[in-house]
Amino acid sequence: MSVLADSGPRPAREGVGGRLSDLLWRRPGVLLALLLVPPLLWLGVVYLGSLFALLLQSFFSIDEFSGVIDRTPTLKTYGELLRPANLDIIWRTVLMAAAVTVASVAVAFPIAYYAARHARGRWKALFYLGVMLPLWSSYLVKVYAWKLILAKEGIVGWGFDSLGLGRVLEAFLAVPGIGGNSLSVSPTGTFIVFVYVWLPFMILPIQAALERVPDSLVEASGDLGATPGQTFRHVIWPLALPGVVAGSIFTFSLTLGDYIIPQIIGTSARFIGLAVYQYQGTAGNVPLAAAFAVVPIVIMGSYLAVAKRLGAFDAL
Amino acid sequence: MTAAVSFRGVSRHFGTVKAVDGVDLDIAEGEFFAMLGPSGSGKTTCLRLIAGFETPTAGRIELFGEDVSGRPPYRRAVNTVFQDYALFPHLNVLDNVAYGLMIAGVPKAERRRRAEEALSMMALPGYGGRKPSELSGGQRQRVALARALVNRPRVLLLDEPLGALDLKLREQMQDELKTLQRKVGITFVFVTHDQGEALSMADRVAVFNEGRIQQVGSPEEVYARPRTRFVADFVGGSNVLHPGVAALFGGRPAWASLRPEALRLGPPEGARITGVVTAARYLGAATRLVVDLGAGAPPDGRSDVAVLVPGGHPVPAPGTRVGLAWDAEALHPMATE
Amino acid sequence: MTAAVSFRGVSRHFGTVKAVDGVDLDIAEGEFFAMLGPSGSGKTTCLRLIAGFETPTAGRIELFGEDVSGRPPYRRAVNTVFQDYALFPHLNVLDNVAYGLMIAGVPKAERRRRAEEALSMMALPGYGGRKPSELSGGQRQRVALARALVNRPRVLLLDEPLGALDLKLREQMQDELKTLQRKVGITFVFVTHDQGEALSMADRVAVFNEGRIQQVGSPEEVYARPRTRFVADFVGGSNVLHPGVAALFGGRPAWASLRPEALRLGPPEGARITGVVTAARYLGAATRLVVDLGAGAPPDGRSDVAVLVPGGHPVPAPGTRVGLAWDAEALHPMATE
Amino acid sequence: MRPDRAPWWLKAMAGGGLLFLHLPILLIFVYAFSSEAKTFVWPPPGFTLQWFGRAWARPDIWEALSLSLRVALIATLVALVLGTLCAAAVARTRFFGREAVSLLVVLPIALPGIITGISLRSAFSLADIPFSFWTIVLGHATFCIVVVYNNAVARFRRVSGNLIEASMDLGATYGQTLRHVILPNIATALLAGGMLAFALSFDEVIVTTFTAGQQATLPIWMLEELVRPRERPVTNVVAMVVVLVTLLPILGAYYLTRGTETVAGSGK
Amino acid sequence: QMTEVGDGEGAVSIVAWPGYIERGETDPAYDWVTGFEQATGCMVDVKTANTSDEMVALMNEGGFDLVTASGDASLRLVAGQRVQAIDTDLIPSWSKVDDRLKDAPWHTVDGVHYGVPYQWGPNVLMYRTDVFPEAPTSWNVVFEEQTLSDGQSNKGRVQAYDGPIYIADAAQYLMAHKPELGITSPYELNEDQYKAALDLLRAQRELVGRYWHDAMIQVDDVQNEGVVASSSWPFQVNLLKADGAPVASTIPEEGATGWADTLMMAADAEHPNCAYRFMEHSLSSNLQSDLSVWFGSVPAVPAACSDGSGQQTQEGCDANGFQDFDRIRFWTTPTADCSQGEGACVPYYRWVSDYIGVIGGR
Ligand SMILES: Nc1ncnc2c1ncn2[C@@H]1O[C@H](COP(=O)(O)OP(=O)(O)OP(=O)(O)O)[C@@H](O)[C@H]1O
Ligand SMILES: Nc1ncnc2c1ncn2[C@@H]1O[C@H](COP(=O)(O)OP(=O)(O)OP(=O)(O)O)[C@@H](O)[C@H]1O
Ligand SMILES: NCCCCNCCCN
Ligand SMILES: [Mg+2]
Ligand SMILES: [Mg+2]
Repeated sequence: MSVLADSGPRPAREGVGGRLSDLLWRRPGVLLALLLVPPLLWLGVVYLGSLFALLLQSFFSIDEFSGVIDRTPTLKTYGELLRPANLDIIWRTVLMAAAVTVASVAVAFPIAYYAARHARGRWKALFYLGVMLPLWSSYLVKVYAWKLILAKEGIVGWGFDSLGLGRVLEAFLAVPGIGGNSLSVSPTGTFIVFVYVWLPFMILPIQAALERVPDSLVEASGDLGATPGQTFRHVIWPLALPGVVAGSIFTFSLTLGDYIIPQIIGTSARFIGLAVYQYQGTAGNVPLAAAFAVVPIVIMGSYLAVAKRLGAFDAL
Repeated sequence: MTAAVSFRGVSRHFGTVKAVDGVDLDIAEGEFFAMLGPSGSGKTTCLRLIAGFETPTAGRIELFGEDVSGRPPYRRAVNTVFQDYALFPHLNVLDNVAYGLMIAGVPKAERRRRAEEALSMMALPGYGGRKPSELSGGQRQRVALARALVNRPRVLLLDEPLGALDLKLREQMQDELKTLQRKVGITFVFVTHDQGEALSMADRVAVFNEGRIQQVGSPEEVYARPRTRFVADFVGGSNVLHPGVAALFGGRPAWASLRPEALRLGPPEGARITGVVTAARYLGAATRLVVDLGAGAPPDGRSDVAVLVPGGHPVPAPGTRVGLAWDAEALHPMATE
Repeated sequence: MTAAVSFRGVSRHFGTVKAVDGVDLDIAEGEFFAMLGPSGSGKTTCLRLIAGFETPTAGRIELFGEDVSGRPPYRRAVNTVFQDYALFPHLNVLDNVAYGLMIAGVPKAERRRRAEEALSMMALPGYGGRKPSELSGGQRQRVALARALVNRPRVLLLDEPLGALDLKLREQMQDELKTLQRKVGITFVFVTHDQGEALSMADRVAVFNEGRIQQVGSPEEVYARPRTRFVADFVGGSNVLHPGVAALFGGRPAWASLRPEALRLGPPEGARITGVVTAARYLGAATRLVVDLGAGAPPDGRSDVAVLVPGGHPVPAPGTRVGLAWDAEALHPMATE
Repeated sequence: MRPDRAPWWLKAMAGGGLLFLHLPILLIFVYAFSSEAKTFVWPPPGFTLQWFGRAWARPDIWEALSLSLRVALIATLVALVLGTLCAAAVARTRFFGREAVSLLVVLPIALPGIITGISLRSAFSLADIPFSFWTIVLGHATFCIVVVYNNAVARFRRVSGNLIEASMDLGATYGQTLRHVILPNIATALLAGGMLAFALSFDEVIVTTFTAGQQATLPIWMLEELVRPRERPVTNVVAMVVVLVTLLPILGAYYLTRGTETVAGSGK
Repeated sequence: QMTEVGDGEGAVSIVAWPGYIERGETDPAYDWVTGFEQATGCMVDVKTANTSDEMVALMNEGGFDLVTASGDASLRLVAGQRVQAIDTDLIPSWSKVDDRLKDAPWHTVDGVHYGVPYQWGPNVLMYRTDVFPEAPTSWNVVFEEQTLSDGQSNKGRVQAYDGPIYIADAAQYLMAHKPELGITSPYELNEDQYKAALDLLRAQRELVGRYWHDAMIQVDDVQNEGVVASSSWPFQVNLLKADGAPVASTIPEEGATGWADTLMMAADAEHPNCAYRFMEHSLSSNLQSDLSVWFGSVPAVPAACSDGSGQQTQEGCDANGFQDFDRIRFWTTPTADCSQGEGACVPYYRWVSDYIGVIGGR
């Protein structure tokens, strides 16, 4: 066989490339360093450094009259954070984030379930893009659309009125705590928009988790005598849980930090994001804003730790 | 006695694909029944029809004499061991095994006891606390078995349960399964595409091809007296002789099978048939030679036969001309197709 | 003649895991050499040490007499066929095969010619334009071979190249590989955990266990004269007899191996050893019986032996008492361990 | 066999959910053609195309658009480089702290954007860095790294280590392997990741608010207009165009990675 | 401090209330920037701020040359050394400034001027004329629940300003309705007075659907959210009227809080020459006149009402409150030391967090 007849020696690979390559082969650590140093400089130094700088600022205080920041370390700002009005904000935000998360799961699950376990071929693609497109389309546009929908003179009102159900809406809006003059100035309105805007973040991880559940597990459950309902409770839900947790990282985190939605739709009551934004931007009280910012960091930090243990991390 | 499983003209078509096509079949109670066939021949679909994961497009399936049309899987006294075991990854071994009992509402203490009993029977005592991911393939297989058997099904379905195991473990599990079936005495329906597995384990074997059953019979029948070329070819090992070659060997001019171990080597002088050794494959216990019969063979048939030389006998080197001897009754003529 | 590959006290430890542990080995030029062993025994690591993907933590590796320490893979006259073939998915078959030539700076026209020649040799002419994803497993395997061989390596390393293929294709590729190696005449180092494959293909076999070599020898040596119980067990089939049992069979009181096909059944009357058949496994060409020797066996050894009954001979039913006969020289005493 | 077995109520909930996701966006499209400029009267009293012309003639829109495009482009390039390097390190090697690195990459999106924004802002102010085009880019690149990283890591896992070893086995140095094997194999994943990063940057408002000085990206412009409208239907027109423009890279990324085990865009 | 105004630096950046710096984009008839830019080559860059706090924050952050600070921000800026003293001699039109404003305490500290007066005006009560056929005479329409002429309650249909300074509006209301509290200035409240004001605001929270933070959003809310009455600026009233909305404004009998704004120059202004030029421009051009029409405010230069430099007329000035200077309680920053004694009053920082609490329902 002519091609294989003689075994020639390899051509020597000289030059800078060859020598660099030899070095990397002999010292894999150098290769790793080359790969890691730039991103670590960026994320580890710039980003983490900034987070640290923020943390530092929360130990500064502000001169209440002139608004000038006093850079001597103090816990005064944290004392301020614990004032009832601010605790209200934290509590209100966490409650909203939790409610939004629960509602997102409820709305997302059927969509994710159908897309993962029933849709095939074209329908699957349709569902996938059907979730992706709203996920990626402009956040502001979506919020804005809801302003139009929820306004007193907007579509929801129009819809209820033209169906002759105006009274129902009014009765709902009269409920204290969740109602208001119109949906757009009620906590319910804020809640609906949050759910809407973060919904795709919940659908996709649940769908991914459900897709990893082999059909055979569902069949095995039926084979062992479980009705479809029992199969859902004992097999599908537990296996979808990591996806749910991954999704809730987003819904929770995004709700904790958002300041645009409560500003445009809601009762003017502050949420953490809005408080951070206003203390920092409007009031120039950077130390208090920083202290407020520590709240979501702590909440999300613990959340991530739990999520990691539940194996939800790969689903991010 | 009513059959445990009986198919009457059962078909399952998927669009134009005839996965199962007019199958008639009776599996007796207590039988170890194997379904053997190449990939895509409809074995799994048959099993899924019995379990209730599929509904026939035509025909009728009975379990113990009762028509089970329209009965969902969770209302059939049948359990399945899945090819990938389908163990619930979020439950530990004990909860996996107890799953069916939990669903059936058996009280916690009792189902624990029974699940542990099933695990001991499978030689897995003390493994209850592990997660399936912490088990080896063979252990998983045994958990899947325990999970199915603890429900005391009347029929156990097994879809290539040994396919994922490596050779050693596979042989060991074959023995265990066989022993187990004797012990529990219920009907096992076993799907495989490995003819060795089917032959060594089953009481009866059904050979599938393209959604139809080609032959049903004992392993010896299927191996030694294949009804069709397909069966002879697939069950394997055998030389399938072209009618012309069969005639050379003294048979009727029809397709025939002749087992390699039935051929004996001798000196070429005076032999009825001679040939040249073209390849040798050392198998340890024996060596399998390929002997080319040369000019004597008809143009459209294979002109070589395999000969098995038992270990300890001398093995001629490739290129050697040898003579062949055999007993007339070893030649088995079969239905043409 | 200098060895193609030679290991002198080579170890590769990963933390506390001794993947390869003090291995000495010489592989001659032109040899078809198999590395056989259970999962995790260090076969792949050995291969990767030869190729240069790993560096030894101790010892010295030579290729054709030259120390290759510190020489990266791209400076070794060695090529590898990976278990999953590792074909470049973005290149078509021709460019895959020509890759090494392109890297070596061979002009376009020539590398095209040589790649096509290599493809023809692998019975894949005209497949050059396809993407690897458009090929079957066997075809991919041949492309991977062509891609390695076109570089005229002096040693070809193959890591379980047939592991991913199904049984039929696997046997066919075994024959092809064997033929190919004869044709090109270069050294093949072949990793497998399938003892049948090692026995039927290799000139010499090294049996690995826990990072060490247990025995190196021809397939016949390894099969018929295992040096250790591990080898006897792993290479398989053989009865490994406890020293007490070996004595019963007339040997020295040392661990011994006795091949099942060397045992012959007879009537229990007058037999030197009798036993009861406890299990039978129909293999088609033969039936493998398990015979329990009963009381005669020592308490700490297995008291049963396997006996292979060739096809055509009568097979006693389980429960039957049988006598055993054998030739004295079939009993092979071995190193204790 | 499954699709026909979904119960009607599941189909209804899934379909209803999809509609719920899309109707509000379509609504904006309708309003872009509304002849009523001041209020949100529904249904719109008339239809007109005039707002497209008005939008076209507004220089502030063009400025914002151009800034957004430039920021997204540079941020994407930075994210491509850093995300790929990080993915290569995490996917191809095992090292102490590997987990920490993957956590670090995820952090900028797992923490609320306002945290990223405000901490960068305070870092800028501590370091006396004036706001500029580059401060916006810096903020965007930080949270864009993760989408590139996610795509690249998934692909690196698929491009088995074997391919790299095979290349070196066939005589290629690291450099040659990078050029002939690694880059061609991760190219589509990088392209997809880059498109997603682009879309993410193009849409970002919260981080931008904190890292931009006086310059307005398109989302900032929109926020301003939503709150303080000059010609509301012009905002609707821009909103519609922005949605359509962002969708292109998303569709692109989807088609580039379709059929692989991790389809791009599933994590924003 | 500068001694003469040199060549412009080509740019000037200004923090301003919305509607204060117009270049004809919203309405081509209102443009007092383009001409300035052409004449001086100083390109004007505007950052709007919705509250005084926001203004202070922006100035603290730096990067701006000028700010249109209200009285509740100006002294904070001076105290924080964010703005610099100006030399009125370098501003030829200084002489034209309203005498009532020339030495006003919100920009004059120890006789030193920190800026030139810009505009002033009242925080009016805006109402929908279809719901109030007669102008309301009291702020009680936004403070106390009542049935309006259309038979429905005012609940959910009124707004209040989303800035802590609004506490002064409540205090002013109490001045008239709870004289026993003894409030003398709505910006100087002792603990009891302060608490009464907060209680009033808490009751108001029940009536207010959403607080108004941004002038434009308030315009929107009147058009789309059914708001019928609110404290407001003449600016919104004018915009709504221009759109044909049935609204009008009034100063109820309790009086009105108001603002008097000063154009102040940042301590570290990058473009001081352009800044001086703009200060001069603000007093000498059509700005005072047109702005007072546009925003509904009163010029700092009385002549602008009648000299034809812009579109304002004396009647217009009078309608905007030219004669009401003494009735308006201008925004000033509440401090602890007040006319009731040192440390007797509740300082501003408590106004800030308590008002957030009130809005949050506490
Ligand atoms: N749900 C389905 N939809 C469409 N075709 C199907 C479906 N299930 C099975 N088939 C087709 O029916 C035929 C028989 O499939 P089946 O799984 O029963 O074969 P099998 O004998 O079990 O093969 P294997 O050994 O590969 O498991 C195949 O051609 C398969 O493609
Ligand atoms: N990079 C590595 N890091 C740590 N341990 C390793 C590494 N590579 C191999 N090992 C360990 O070394 C031992 C030998 O591995 P090796 O892959 O050589 O076995 P093998 O004989 O090829 O097995 P198999 O048949 O499963 O492929 C195993 O225990 C394995 O876990
Ligand atoms: N996938 C992580 C979430 C990224 C947040 N982007 C949302 C945009 C809102 N400004
Ligand atoms: Mg199957
Ligand atoms: Mg290996």
